Amino acid sequence: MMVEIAIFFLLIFMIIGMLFVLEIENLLSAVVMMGAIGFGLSVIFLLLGAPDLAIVQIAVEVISVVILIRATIHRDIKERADESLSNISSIPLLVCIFFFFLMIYPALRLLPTFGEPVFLNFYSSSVYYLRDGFHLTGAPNIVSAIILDFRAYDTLGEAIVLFTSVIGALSILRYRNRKKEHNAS
Amino acid sequence: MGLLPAFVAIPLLTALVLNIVEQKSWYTHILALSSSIFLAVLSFFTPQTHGIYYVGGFGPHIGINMMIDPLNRLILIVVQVIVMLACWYSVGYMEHYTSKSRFYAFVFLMLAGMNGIILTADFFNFYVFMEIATLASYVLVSYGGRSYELEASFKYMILGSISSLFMLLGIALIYSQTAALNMMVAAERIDPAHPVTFLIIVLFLAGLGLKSAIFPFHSWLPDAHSSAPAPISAILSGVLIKAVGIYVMLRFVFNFIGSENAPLTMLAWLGVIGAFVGVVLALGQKDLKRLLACSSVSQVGYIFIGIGLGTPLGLAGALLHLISHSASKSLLFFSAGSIEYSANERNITLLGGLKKLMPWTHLGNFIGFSAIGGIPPLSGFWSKLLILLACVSAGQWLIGLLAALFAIMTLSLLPKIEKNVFTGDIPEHLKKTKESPSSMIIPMIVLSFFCLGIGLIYLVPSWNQNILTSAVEVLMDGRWLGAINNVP
Amino acid sequence: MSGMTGIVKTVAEWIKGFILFYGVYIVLQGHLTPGGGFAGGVIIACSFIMMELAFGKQRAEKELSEHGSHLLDEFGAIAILLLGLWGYFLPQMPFFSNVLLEYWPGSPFHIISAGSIPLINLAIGIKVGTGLYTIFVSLAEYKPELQEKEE
Amino acid sequence: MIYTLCIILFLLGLYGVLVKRNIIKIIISLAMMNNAVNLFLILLAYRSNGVAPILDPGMDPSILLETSVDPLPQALVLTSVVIGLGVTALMVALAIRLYHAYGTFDITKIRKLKG
Repeated sequence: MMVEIAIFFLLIFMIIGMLFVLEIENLLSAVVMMGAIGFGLSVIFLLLGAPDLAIVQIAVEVISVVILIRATIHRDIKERADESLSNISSIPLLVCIFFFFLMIYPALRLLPTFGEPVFLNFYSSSVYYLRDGFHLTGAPNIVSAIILDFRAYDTLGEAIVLFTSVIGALSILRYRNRKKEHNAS
Repeated sequence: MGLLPAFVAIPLLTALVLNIVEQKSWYTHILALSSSIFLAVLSFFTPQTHGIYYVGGFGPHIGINMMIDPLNRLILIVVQVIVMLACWYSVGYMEHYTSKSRFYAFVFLMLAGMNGIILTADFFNFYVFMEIATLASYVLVSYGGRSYELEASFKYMILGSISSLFMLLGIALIYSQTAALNMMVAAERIDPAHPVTFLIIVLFLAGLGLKSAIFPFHSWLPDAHSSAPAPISAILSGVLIKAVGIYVMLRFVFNFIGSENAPLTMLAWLGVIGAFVGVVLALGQKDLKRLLACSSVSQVGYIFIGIGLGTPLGLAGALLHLISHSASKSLLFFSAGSIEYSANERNITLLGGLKKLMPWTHLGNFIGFSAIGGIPPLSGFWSKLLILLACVSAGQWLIGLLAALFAIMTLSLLPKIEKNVFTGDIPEHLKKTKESPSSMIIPMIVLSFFCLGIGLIYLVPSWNQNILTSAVEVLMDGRWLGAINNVP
Repeated sequence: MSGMTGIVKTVAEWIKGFILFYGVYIVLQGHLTPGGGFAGGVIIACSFIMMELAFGKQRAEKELSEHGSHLLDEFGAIAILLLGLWGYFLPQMPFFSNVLLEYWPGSPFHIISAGSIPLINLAIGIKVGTGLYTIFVSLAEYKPELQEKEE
Repeated sequence: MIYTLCIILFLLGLYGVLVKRNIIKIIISLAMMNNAVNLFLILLAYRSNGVAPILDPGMDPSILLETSVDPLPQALVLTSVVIGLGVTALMVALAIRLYHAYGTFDITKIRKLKG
């Protein structure tokens, strides 16, 4: 119950932080606030019994904040987020999103109760991993056993996504895109 | 069955190797071409029956599986063949760009992503490979580095990321209901009448609709597909929106939640509106590649009409139109790229008289537009005819009438292009235009033969049985209830 | 950017080794304790990024050049793929099976255990660490004045 | 209740992506959407008074089934976090090029393509 209350307040903090990010003028503050939200998320992960994720989340959040500040904002700190005029067009969207929320709200109430995970009701893969994972792989960290053995194919895909984004960034930022003679012709 | 991982591993290995070879070496082309030809040949040797491959040796309840059946075998072959031709075409076309080996690396990453999507039987695995395919496509759209290309890529990326996140939320909801990620296991456990399932359907249809550019979500497609280099436009329009959007939509609607639980009529009507909006947008365009991209919206609309009917005939028409559109739209983008390559101009009002200067390109363009417009012996005629017949036999005569009307409107693109681009006086700045190199012409000729011959898939009874009917049967079998017990 | 003030440089000089060592520790212990290739890799990347931020590009190039980190990134990706394909080329073994577990299981709760899991972890650690560093360097050191103008 | 707050976070992110004009804010909003989905998965995995799915030396493996939270969503989220980082990095790269091509981060002023 304590965990639930703590998560409730952390989530409220994150939502307020998100509103802050959306409405503040100064971009630097918005990015720093994003880092704070990520930190709150990391604490939630820790409370929910996911220490692996808490480490990854906090490290990833540090990297995203550093990338955003160093690579974009320091180039042009004078530009403020000029958001004054978009209010009129944003109202219909806001209404749409609100109606979407109303539409899905009944479904959200029918989700499994918080604290009673659904995997216990079925013969699911999680039961198998928890019961036999250690014997089959020899790895005491079951999450590691899943991502590196049972679902290692996903991990390959994930590494390739990161690889794509590395060479993607390199090739987007290359200085010559087309050959000279073509431009002249 | 043992072949299936090769369709992911070989493109990935090729991409990784291509990224470290020297930039200007000739073996970049050789490596890319040989690898893509090998994959194309290999795809014909995949088994024709249902089959499942256990990745890591773990069964459906535990690990990730790959699966093959007549439906995804068909899509797999189409993807390999179009990508092979696009690689071939790139040998000549990409001369104007820098960093060719990395270009091929992205093409192969995209191919690996598409193959992973087509072959997987696992929801989360689908998400991961979808991200590979779409991330590579974002980069390729901005490959030329001009400001409008960057802009198109960024807008495509925003919408693509939103749709991916919708689907990830949908996958999370599926997990919350079934505690399973394997599509067959989840299909067995999910309750179609549950309100959460309704939310899943909404999220998936919105996400897949964005990826496949169905009517209300089509706005990104003309920008993105016209900004990419021509072989990439051919891959994006020809196969990517089909592998990521339409194929997954077919699986989700028919095999996962069941066609009786999906808003099929809505899909059909969205298809009708999409067919109309696409062709109207196309008629108003002056940019050749943008015109083709808009016409893709229209043709995707036809595929959705076929899907939305939900009858075997309609699905056969949708699949045939999928193949036919892959061939004809790739051909058209190749010929548009050839014009851009030689004349360095895409605006059709500034072009003219290219018939004499570029006869092969003219031929390819003519066949492509005839095929897409539905002139009888060509591929588009048979697929549209099938869709119209399906409309009539399903009693949806209004949809059929509108589809026929829009088909005639599509046909009017042919004289427009003929008049503006290929006949008339040659403008002064185009006098020195020459025909494109043969590496760009030959893929166009091959695709022209495909456009001529695809109607045979329907006309030859044994091919029809092996290719179309068996694929439609997979869909008409309905939800995957008990499929897991029949796994060999 | 040439770097930051002397205080930052001194502190960065002191703690860079610790951060790097911590990252490597997390990678190697990934199958025993919380952490693993991703977390450790991101921390390794953080240590290099800190050097780059504190000292500027020249000094960071000495630790790990951009080209070198790109090659290591490549190497990590190929290593994961080859570890997956290892089983594929053996008879009776599927794609991505834990081949090493058959031949060399090791003893539980030690670093050498769980077959090929530590190897994949190491490959991912290298891949993620160097990959993120490559992205960061290319983003931070992008010079728009070198960009060729379109026609 | 907690699920609802999580979905509200997702929808706020969606609102930010669709309405905000500054590219940096769009990127942050997309990252927040991803965070919300990740959190949703982990919330699904939680069991009251559950522990992390990690064995200590000397523990009986069978005890995990009684006490541990669901490990599978954690594995999925681990993958999804890194994918989100990759997407963010690629978007930042594009944003830098766009900024130097158009001289602004305002998406409404980045408009060479018609329609």
